[in-house]
Amino acid sequence: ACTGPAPDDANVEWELTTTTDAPSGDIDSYSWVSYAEPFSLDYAYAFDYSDNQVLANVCESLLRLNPDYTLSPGLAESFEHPTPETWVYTIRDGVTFHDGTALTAADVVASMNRHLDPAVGSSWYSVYQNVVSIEQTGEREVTVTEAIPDSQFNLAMGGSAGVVESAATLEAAGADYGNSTGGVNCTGPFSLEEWKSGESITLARYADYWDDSLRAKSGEVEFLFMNDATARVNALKSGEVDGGWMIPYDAIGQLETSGVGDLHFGLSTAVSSLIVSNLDGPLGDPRVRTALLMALDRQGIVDAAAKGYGDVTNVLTTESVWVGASDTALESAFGQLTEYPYDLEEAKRLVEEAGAVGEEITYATAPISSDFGIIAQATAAAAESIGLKATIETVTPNAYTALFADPSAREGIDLFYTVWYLSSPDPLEMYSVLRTGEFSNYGGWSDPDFDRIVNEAIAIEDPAARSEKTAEAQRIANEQLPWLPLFTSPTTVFVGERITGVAPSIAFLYYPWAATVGAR
Amino acid sequence: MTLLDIDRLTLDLPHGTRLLDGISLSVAAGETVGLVGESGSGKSLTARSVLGLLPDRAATGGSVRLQGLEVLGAAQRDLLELRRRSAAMVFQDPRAGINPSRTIGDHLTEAMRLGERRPTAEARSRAVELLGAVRMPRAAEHLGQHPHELSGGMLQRIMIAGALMGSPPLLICDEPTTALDVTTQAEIIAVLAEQRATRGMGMLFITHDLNLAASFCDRIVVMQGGRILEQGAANAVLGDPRHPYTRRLVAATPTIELGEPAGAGPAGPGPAAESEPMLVADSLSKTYHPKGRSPVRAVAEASLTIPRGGSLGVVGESGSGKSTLARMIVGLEQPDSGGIRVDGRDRRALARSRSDRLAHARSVQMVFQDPYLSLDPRIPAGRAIEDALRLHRRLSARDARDAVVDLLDRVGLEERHAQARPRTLSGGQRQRVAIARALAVEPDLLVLDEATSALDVSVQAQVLDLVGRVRQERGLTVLFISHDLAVVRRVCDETVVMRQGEIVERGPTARLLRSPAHEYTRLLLASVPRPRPRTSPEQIGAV
Amino acid sequence: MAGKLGGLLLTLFLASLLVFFSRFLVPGDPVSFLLRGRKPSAEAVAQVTAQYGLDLPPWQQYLNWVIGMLQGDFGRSLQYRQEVATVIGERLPVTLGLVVMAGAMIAVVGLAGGIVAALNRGRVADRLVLIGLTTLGAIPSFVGAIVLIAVFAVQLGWFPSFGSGDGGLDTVYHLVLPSIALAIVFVVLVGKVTRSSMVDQLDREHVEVATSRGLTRATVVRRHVFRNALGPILTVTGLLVAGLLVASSIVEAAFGLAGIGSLLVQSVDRLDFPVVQAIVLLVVFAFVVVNAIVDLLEPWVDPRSAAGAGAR
Amino acid sequence: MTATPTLAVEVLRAPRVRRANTTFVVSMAVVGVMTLAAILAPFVAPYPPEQVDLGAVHAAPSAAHWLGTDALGRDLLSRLIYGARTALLGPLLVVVSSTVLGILLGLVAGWRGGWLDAVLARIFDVVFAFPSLLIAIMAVALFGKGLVAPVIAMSIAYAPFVARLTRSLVAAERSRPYVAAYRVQGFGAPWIAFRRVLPNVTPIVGAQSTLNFGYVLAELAALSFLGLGVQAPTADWGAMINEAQAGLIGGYFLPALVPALAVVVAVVAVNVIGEELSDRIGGEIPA
Ligand SMILES: Nc1ncnc2c1ncn2[C@@H]1O[C@H](COP(=O)(O)OP(=O)(O)OP(=O)(O)O)[C@@H](O)[C@H]1O
Ligand SMILES: Nc1ncnc2c1ncn2[C@@H]1O[C@H](COP(=O)(O)OP(=O)(O)OP(=O)(O)O)[C@@H](O)[C@H]1O
Ligand SMILES: [Mg+2]
Ligand SMILES: [Mg+2]
Ligand code: NI
Repeated sequence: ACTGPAPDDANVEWELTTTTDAPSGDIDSYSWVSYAEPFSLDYAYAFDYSDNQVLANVCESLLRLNPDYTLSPGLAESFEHPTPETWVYTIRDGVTFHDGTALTAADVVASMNRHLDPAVGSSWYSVYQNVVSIEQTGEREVTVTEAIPDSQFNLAMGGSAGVVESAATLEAAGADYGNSTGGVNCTGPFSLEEWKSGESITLARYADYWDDSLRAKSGEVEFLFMNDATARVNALKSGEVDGGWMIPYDAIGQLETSGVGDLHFGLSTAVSSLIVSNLDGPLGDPRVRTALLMALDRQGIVDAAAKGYGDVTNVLTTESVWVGASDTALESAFGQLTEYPYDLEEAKRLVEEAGAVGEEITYATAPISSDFGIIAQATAAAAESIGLKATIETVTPNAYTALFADPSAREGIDLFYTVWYLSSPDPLEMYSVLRTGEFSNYGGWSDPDFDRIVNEAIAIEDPAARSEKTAEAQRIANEQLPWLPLFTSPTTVFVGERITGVAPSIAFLYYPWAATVGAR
Repeated sequence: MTLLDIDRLTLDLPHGTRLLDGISLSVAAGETVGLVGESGSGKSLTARSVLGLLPDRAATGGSVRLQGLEVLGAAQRDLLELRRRSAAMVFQDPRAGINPSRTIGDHLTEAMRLGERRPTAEARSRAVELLGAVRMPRAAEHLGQHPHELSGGMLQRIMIAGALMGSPPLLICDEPTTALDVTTQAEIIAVLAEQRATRGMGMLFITHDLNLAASFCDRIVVMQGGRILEQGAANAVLGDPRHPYTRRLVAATPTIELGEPAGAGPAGPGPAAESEPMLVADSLSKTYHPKGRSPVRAVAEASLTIPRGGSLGVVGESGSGKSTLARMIVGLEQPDSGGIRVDGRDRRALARSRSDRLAHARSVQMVFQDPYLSLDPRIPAGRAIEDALRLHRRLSARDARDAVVDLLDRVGLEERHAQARPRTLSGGQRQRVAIARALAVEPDLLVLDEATSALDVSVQAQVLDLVGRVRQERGLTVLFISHDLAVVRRVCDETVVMRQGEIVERGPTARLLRSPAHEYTRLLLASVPRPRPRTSPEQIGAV
Repeated sequence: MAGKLGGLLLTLFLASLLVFFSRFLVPGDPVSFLLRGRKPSAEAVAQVTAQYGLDLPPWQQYLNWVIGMLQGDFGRSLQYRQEVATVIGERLPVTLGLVVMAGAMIAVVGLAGGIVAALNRGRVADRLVLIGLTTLGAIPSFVGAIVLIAVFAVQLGWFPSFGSGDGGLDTVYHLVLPSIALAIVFVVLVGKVTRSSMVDQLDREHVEVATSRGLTRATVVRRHVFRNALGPILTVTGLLVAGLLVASSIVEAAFGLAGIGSLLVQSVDRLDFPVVQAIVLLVVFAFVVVNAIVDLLEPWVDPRSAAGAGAR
Repeated sequence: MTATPTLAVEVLRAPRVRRANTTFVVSMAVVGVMTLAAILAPFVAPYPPEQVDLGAVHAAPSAAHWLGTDALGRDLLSRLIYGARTALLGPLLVVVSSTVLGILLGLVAGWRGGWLDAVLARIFDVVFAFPSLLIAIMAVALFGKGLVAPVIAMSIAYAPFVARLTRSLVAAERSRPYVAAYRVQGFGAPWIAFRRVLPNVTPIVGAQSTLNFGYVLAELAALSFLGLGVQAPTADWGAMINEAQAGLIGGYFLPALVPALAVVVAVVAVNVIGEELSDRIGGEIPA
């Protein structure tokens, strides 16, 4: 019979780990599987799991984002904040690019200035939106001047926005920089060895790497790209590849018991939520938003879409990004929230009260992964169950991407799903997005109090003090539901029998995680 | 010793149809046995069984002995040996019988090279030798050619040469000349006769042409429906047929023997010289420009006149332009130059309007060669006639039906045939329907383009009688096209002879046959097989 | 021959028009993909549009495109920010390998099946082969791929489940399962054409003549039946090639192969027009070339066609 | 006697002496049942096809769910039954419209001949160079996903096949004496073409088109599988396989296997029928 294992309606168990066993020694090479090939390794376009998980090992930023989401010095051995508008970075000495040339302040200036160049069209432009100038102000000193105080700029220097590339290489490669022909020339523990288009990227240990603590424990890492989830899991199960991030939920149970390696759960900053993109429709009424969230059997969704590997949440951030927050802030941010329990009766009542019965909402989705489909259909079913009419509009993954970029693409769309992760260790990254008029405030939600609180917070230098303000913002969002939070789920990583040493954390997007992996 | 001895041969299909029923015949060395009978009577099946070429999963009974060896049930190996050494067959259609993708040389030599594993050079020299023997000029050059580059007559010589490669004591010829025209047929028969004489082969010769059988064979076997009706010496069987069927066959076979009165001769009102002729064709020419080949001059400066009620025969070998002439007259083809007048009206202008078209149709109608293809397969006979009727006359449904029945009756069919689809009708019946359909339009002139060539002799006789009768009743003017002089003789007052698009001779039919003026007419006449008492084989058919 | 060549070039030209101008019907803006869902500044949009020549009038874009292609410049991929020629060039070998291997399997299995069926016309073997081929032909490649992986890669572990290997024999080894998945659907076409073409020839009189001359059955089948039946088989093969190239998209996706098929589907989805246009044109070109070859072989298979006589 | 080539239509109406053909009968039954199921879906399906039950996700076959449920707890049997609608309707539309379009074009090309024939032949060649799946993918890019764009695209993609067959049949038919006979009788060309020649070629063309049904069914399913065809949550066999793929990793085979088998069985059945029909009709494609 072809019935498969019994449905996991019992809550599955998992445990977050921060690190895996230390490697017993070096290993010649190992392979790693990813769901997609990077389009480019140009840091200016590295904005996705597929490119960042490779790039993080090759190119380094001014600051380093650690697996616990703290920031520590990177290519800048220190930074100063002499005035609210300026950031001064002291560039580390003795660092060389993979071609052997030395890192200079000029390289830093050239790399950062690319984000401001319209011809480049950097994906990280928003980090630089307040930047007025980036200048070399000393032999090893670079000064960034901003138009207004911005605590977030420096926090972003641990990500791709802070990557430093050799100015000479940028010049030489021109338009081909970062693609499989032009390649990259950075300072990370690995250098780009080979790029077999569509199939694999091989990284090789960079022998002259400056930081001995992160010297690569393997001679080579081969990244293999497999779009097909089944193919990926099959490759892991058969031992054809040694590991991979972001295991499909459907396969977690199998891989845990497969005996060919270990599955680890780690820190995540991502929250799965529904973006309300049209406040002129029925969802403009907070009661209807509340009703919809209450009509969603979120635990059921976690079980169906994430196979139980997740927790229902009522806010849009995870505790992991509240680095440096005060205890009071944490208590206020997570302790006294409005819960939205599954309650159809109450939900129906709210919809009736709002007079929204029979109104229509349109939900956009795309065939990206199975959870997209499941959540789409569960949401539509929930909306129907409280008297709304729901239509699902399926678009291409590309058109789906356009929902996030192009207001005209969102016309007629009320709701869509996102897994929103934060790249810097500060919840403000999330809430600054929801201010009135912000590009990513897709529904045009507006709350003057919220705007004021967030703006105040951004200007605050001290993380603890800032976190208290941010907690206030989080509470407003929790009540107003500009987006409907669904659940958080952990970062997953699978390591095969041959290797160990990876730190399970979503920081794999920016931290040279592959360097710590060695023989088991 | 008899070469071939077939004894009570039966052949049944898997689901029980009996195709051959108790066939017994024998061929002695040096003897030629003719196998005659209507289409479908089992001639080919009998011949093929000699070589063990039986229909898939057919059951056989009786025996077939070739040089004393039993063919039925023989082991594959013995069968191959028999085919290589004891007997060979010449097939009806040489164009279908020679692989179009391979060269002539390949066709001739492959049995020797692959079957008997003889060296290529030896096989080639034998092939060249035999091509010479069947009177192919420049034999060696032909070896590299492909079948499509050669004429039907040449291909049949090649087929014969191929059959002779293994010097078989028995040669089976299955209608070897049916696909060819008269003059070529005569040449092929001559070749066969010569080979028979020089090699002393026994021969089983299949034909449906009694004249040919009579002229070529020592003995004749008459078949019908899978059975043998009678057999005996050629002269005896044809001169004094015993079986009624044979008698009918003999009677129906047209001959060009002189002295005999013309069958259905000119009957209607005699040619009226004073009134304008029904058809005047004035120096018609037509040249085709086929893609990728040189232009073909199908008809060149041909002029014809048929008086009202007259009948004109057009004869000539295949490709001489007869059909093209007919098609121009009925308007299926536009002449390059020249004029056509039917009943005093110019017929050359292209019919543009509906009334033009109908007027055209009423002046000339045509009956086509192939009864199987000239009727729309989906349309019942009555409906076909009715369509034609109602196109030209406003008729109520009832009147139309009556008219159809009347027409059917006139061509000797019954009312029940009105419902029949062409498939369920025999060839002769179909041709009657076609004639009835043509008559429905009440044309001034009827063109019959080889209207009987596709039919069996007995059926052909019926149709010819019908044409004669209609002429008589209606005073119809007829243009009769045929390659068969004997047939023309039965129908036509006057005849023209065509060759390569030109009219080479014209005159009253009787005179033409008696004293042909043009050498081509003489050749045509000489090519017609005539039964005559045999003296020695060499004489027969030699032109 | 010159006329035929002209016709094929005309086909290519018409196809290029179709391919190029169809994209102007597409709703959506390729630039929005280039800027990958991020907040673009107005200048950035303008700059990028100009970089890719998207601001020119359509006919001018077409001219640039055609002239570029004639010089071997296929434009730049929007998604990979790379020369299209490079992007395709890197993926073409895999697809070609796949198509060649699948083609070989189709030829072997299809021909064998067709021949066996034709020679046993009406018997059990014929029915079995026909039903077998029909069933195979009904298995969509995506289903075939899933099953093959599940059975031969995962369960039995005989073949790798992904990737194209390190070249040479290893690549052949890697491409075995994908080629089978790709071949499955097409085998039936070749099989059936072979069968009907052979059956048609078996009934021809020249076959009987050859038999009557004492040639063995095998010789007759080889030299007279099969050889003459090749025409339609070649024609179908010619039509197959383009189909194989496109169908490879499904198989490549399932086996994680980087070929131009999966690239095509992905590029369509991402509005990466330069790549889509180049691949479509490549497919058309392959079709044209293969059919030109089939045309060239025609006189060899059927000498009558050389003379321009109507073949029958 | 010269062998006379028999007309296709004659064979069609020839008495059938063949033995009862079990595969054919079974295929007819299968297609019949599927068609009935599609038409009567609301009455025979035990559940609404889109009814989500997160409490019964991936349920094994049971009395309540004969074939079990999928990743959203939807009843597989019901989805299979409803899925027959798009699965059969799409190919039907394609076959009908491509046949109509192809016959018209083929008739014009075959009847008129000359430059028109040459131009049409060139256009067909261009379309031939685009595999139908490619045209469908392009159409989806142009007009969006769903059933409409692929159906239109495939109708266009398949029409040349029909047209070419029709063209050669009509061209062969046009040179037959019976057509000349109609001309001589004074019938107009359009009447002969539409009233007489067309009915004579349609049976063969129709039988051949039936064979396209299977291909189109499989191709539309492939398109849905690629996520470009019928969209969720509509039950469609291809889309069902697509959705069920994720479950395969977890060992849930039924949700993918059931629609996959349905596709295979439907295609085989339709092909058997098509072949049998064209066999009976003697639909030999002229070279
Ligand atoms: N392979 C076969 N399978 C079934 N029936 C056959 C086969 N070959 C011949 N027949 C049938 O056997 C009968 C005799 O056929 P045959 O070919 O011997 O006739 P024939 O006298 O040679 O006629 P024709 O003058 O037309 O050549 C016909 O009714 C024919 O349909
Ligand atoms: N449509 C055509 N295109 C090219 N050539 C043609 C065409 N029709 C006839 N011909 C050629 O014109 C010549 C005369 O043909 P036609 O059919 O008139 O001869 P025929 O005397 O009727 O021969 P048969 O006795 O074989 O019927 C032949 O060489 C033939 O090949
Ligand atoms: Mg015969
Ligand atoms: Mg003629
Ligand atoms: Ni089972």
